[in-house]
Amino acid sequence: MNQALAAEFGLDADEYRRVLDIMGRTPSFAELGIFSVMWSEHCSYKSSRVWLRTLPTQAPWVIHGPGENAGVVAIGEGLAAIFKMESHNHPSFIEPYQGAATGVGGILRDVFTMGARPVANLNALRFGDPANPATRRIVDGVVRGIGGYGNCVGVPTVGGEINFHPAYDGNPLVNAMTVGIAPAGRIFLSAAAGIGNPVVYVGSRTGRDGIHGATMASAEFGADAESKRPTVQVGDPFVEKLLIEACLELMATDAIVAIQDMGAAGLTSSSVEMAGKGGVGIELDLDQVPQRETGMSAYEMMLSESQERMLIVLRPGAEGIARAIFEKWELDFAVIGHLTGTGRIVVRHQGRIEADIPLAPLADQAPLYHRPTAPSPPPRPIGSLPAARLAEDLVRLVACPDLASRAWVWDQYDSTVGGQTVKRPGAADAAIVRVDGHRLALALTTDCTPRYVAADPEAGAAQAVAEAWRNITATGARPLAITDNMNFGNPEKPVVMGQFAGAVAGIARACIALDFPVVSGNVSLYNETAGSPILPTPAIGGLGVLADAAQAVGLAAAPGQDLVLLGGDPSHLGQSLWLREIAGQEAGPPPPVDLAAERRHGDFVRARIAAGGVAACHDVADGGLLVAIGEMLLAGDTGAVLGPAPDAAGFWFGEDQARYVLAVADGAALLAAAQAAGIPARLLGRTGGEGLTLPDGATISLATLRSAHERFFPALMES
Amino acid sequence: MRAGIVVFPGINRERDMAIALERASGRAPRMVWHRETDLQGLDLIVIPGGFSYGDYLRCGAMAAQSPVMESIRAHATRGGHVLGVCNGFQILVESQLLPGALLRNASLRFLSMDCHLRVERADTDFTAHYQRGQVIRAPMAHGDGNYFADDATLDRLEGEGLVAFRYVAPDGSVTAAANRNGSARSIAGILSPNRRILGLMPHPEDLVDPLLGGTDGAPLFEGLAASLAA
Amino acid sequence: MKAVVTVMLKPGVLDPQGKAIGQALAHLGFGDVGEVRAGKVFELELAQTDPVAARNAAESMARKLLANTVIESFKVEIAGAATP
Amino acid sequence: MKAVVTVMLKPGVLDPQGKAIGQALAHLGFGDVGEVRAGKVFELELAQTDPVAARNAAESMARKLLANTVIESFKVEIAGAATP
Ligand SMILES: Nc1ncnc2c1ncn2[C@@H]1O[C@H](COP(=O)(O)OP(=O)(O)O)[C@@H](O)[C@H]1O
Ligand SMILES: [Mg+2]
Repeated sequence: MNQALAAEFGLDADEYRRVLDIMGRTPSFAELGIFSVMWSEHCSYKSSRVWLRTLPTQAPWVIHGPGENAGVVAIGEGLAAIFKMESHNHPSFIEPYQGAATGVGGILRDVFTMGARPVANLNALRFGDPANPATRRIVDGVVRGIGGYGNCVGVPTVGGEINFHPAYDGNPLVNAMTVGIAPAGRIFLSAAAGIGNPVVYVGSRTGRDGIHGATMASAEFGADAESKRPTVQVGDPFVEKLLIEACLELMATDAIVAIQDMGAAGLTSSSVEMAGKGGVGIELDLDQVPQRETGMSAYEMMLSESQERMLIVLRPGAEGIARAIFEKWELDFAVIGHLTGTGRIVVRHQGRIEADIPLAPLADQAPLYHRPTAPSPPPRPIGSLPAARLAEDLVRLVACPDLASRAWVWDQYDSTVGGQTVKRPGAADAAIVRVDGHRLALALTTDCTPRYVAADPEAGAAQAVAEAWRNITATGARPLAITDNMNFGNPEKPVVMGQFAGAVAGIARACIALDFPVVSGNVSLYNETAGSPILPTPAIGGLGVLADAAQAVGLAAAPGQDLVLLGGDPSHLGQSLWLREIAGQEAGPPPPVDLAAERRHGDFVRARIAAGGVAACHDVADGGLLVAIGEMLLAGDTGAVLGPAPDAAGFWFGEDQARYVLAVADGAALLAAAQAAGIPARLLGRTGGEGLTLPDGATISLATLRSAHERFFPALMES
Repeated sequence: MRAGIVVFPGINRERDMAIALERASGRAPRMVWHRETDLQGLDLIVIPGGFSYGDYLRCGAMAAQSPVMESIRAHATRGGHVLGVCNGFQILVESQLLPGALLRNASLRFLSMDCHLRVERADTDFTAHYQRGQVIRAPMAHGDGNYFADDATLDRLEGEGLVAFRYVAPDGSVTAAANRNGSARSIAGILSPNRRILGLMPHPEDLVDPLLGGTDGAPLFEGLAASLAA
Repeated sequence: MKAVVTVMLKPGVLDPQGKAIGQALAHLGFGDVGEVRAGKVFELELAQTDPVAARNAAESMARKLLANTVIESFKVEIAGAATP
Repeated sequence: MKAVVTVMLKPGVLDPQGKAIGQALAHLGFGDVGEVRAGKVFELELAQTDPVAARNAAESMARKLLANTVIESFKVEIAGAATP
């Protein structure tokens, strides 16, 4: 046991010295393994913690903010929504199907471990250049994996987002989000309590899966990525489904004191965190752990990342009730230890004490880095631009990878199971899922525009929050809270750390202004291949609530409606897709985010929807105003005639924020109301007919627009 | 109508089905755990959708061997009504209560979208509240819905009028494009010779509420409730 | 003893997976590959020590569960025993 | 020539399918069945007439497409040729 070995475990010299101080002796192999995973970036947040602390996490409706397995907010009628987003980037690069599948499985467990029945899954995906042959294989595996797991467990996948960019070539991002519902008064936490209480293991057996997955997720890929492959975990969604039902059945009794899933770093992190949070000690007898393989060492069992397992502290005497439930569901069940008053974790295996570590210093003396930051270089200035050709540019834009129809993807996800999906993928700016047996509904979305964040981390991250808030608002729902999934490169590089710090500041600013706190999240660093980082990608998962699902508004316009632009004429082309796809430039500053205007415009839209006069609503985002109109028409299968308007590219394709397009029966009335509220508004035109007639008189048939829009994914994937 | 919904491990559309049945009949169905064998008093047994046993091996194969299937077989022999939807249909063909097999979708991909179905006959307890030839919409969500049977079986099904639903275009025409999973003769649902057992792939139970996009599935349950009214 | 049960679709049953794999192989430059059939294989650890008993057990498992004889045929091999 | 490629999960990789099948067999009264592993088999019609060339082709197909070598291993048999 020495420094060299510690280094192989991912502990640097300083960290290893700290281990020696805490232990007062040379640690055993298993002990070193425990330190290494608990102090890995993935588990300890050593590079990000100082920044995450600055996020706003409070609101009257927040029941549990960050620090639990998932965030919990009150949604009314005595209910709580529990949600979180988590990354599975590195595993998805190594084995796209299993990486994505186990990502979904992991986030589901974070949510049902708190007592919630999972009711919706979403995801946020980033892939490399579509022209790169590897991209197709990764897209295929990730989409199949998400569907394969989510469809089988019976949780509808209702939304998500996908971008393509060469910066993700060697490092795709797979962020999965789960939302669950529980009675607000019956939330289960992970802090262990009650000295002597039994510690119980349930779920699948332990194998040698994913050993050192947590440390792998904390290191960038070099050319040796291949050799890291044996750690691949395989998901078993069937067992997960049984685990959900069995845990919820047990949660209906009073048997549970504390419960936590075994996620990254498996038995180690779950036992250390549960005991640590409860201020107690824990003693584990590994001989009792259900095992799939023979001859596993204590080290292997403590670090295994076998999926579909949970750790539960039971009330004394509750073993019988619990065992009966898990046996009914044909899941493994074993009492593997008990709580102690020693404040230490003691691990026994085959008559030997393999680990004996004081828990307080393991947590308190975990490394915490204030890594140096450097500002991002300013974006390239915008060069000379071609004139906009509205019809041609629109057809090209709706066909581009970042705007093309995602139907090929969501057609592989069961979005209706559960019988509560009011707005399926593609039907509204946020998915709408009704709460079983109530009128109440949730509005759910994931958002981030990484090219904005790369150009200006603070503004770009604020934009991501604003867009999530706007997407929820556009359905008529009230935004409540977010979960954030911070995907960045190597934090030891000052520019990357600067991106991270800037993004946190931007999120914080937007959350405060919009009353939209962060209640959970996840950090994924070292997303680099061969030294080149991904675009900074702080993915935001937003949750809102609608008192009556029947009030939800989608984005599909119907014939005979007035189209009204709210929020002011767009003009900002910096970092727009038009600039990239039509002018061939990734340049300029991202659109400024005026959060006061955002809030004013959004509150107005929400009030109009509540008043009942809005038939459809869509925010102006990627691609700008004309793309937003095109999407509303395609979704509603109607054409439109647009009236006189400026012909500048900035007006039709600028990506200014805080703007919405509404389809209403009476445009004049809406204009008057907007004027009264001091909100800029403009009548754009009227829906109807077979095509989109532009102010210059050109008409694009709906069929042309649709075939352009729907071509990309099938062409990429089915060739 | 006293309905029971059979729950195998991995079934996941049992609540959707319960909602649809209760909406139509005003009576909450009984949930039947797969180890139960006493189905006394039930008029209708429903095997809902999902992934029984993870759909490992073959969809429905392991559930078809479950103890409750013997009781379901006895119920069917007594002339009782059985409805199998999606995984339920797969279980019915695996247990040979209905002929044929459900193979992997021709595209080899999971298909989750609305499809259009043509009601091939309206003189059954399942379809009594539809018109013959009516085109209805229903969500589908399956990876293995590609109906297969040998030609003799298919000819018999057609000849005896046991095809209940077919995948069609919105105008009611049978087209290859509308038959997304590649089913033989565009078959989406079939009946037993006594027309008391129906198996179908799409999910009428997920379209019984205007809020969720339509009510095209409701007449199936309302028809059953009317036919089986106690 | 170890038994290996191989399950293939019967001739005449559509094999979309085999077909798709054939096409994918052609795309990958294996232009000369003809028909491809995809099937399943199960390795079973059996308690039986007698090859005949083991074969009987495996065949009965195949008939009851591992194969759907409406569409599939199966073949049983017992490790170490000659194929009959 | 005909090649048969058998693809199995590598030892130690979780086999959810095999596990569920094993449990189902036990419920069916085949109580004495031990571990079950599930795999895939592909029958390929090859243009090659030389067994060595055929084997090389099949192995290359297995590596490129038929097996996911991250979690699976494969075995190639050429009809009529002795297993090496
Ligand atoms: N970017 C973030 N913003 C807010 N909270 C975060 C963020 N990253 C992690 N957290 C919180 O830190 C805690 C630990 O997260 P994580 O390590 O992902 O949990 P798990 O043990 O389930 O993998 C959670 O409560 C999570 O919500
Ligand atoms: Mg957790």
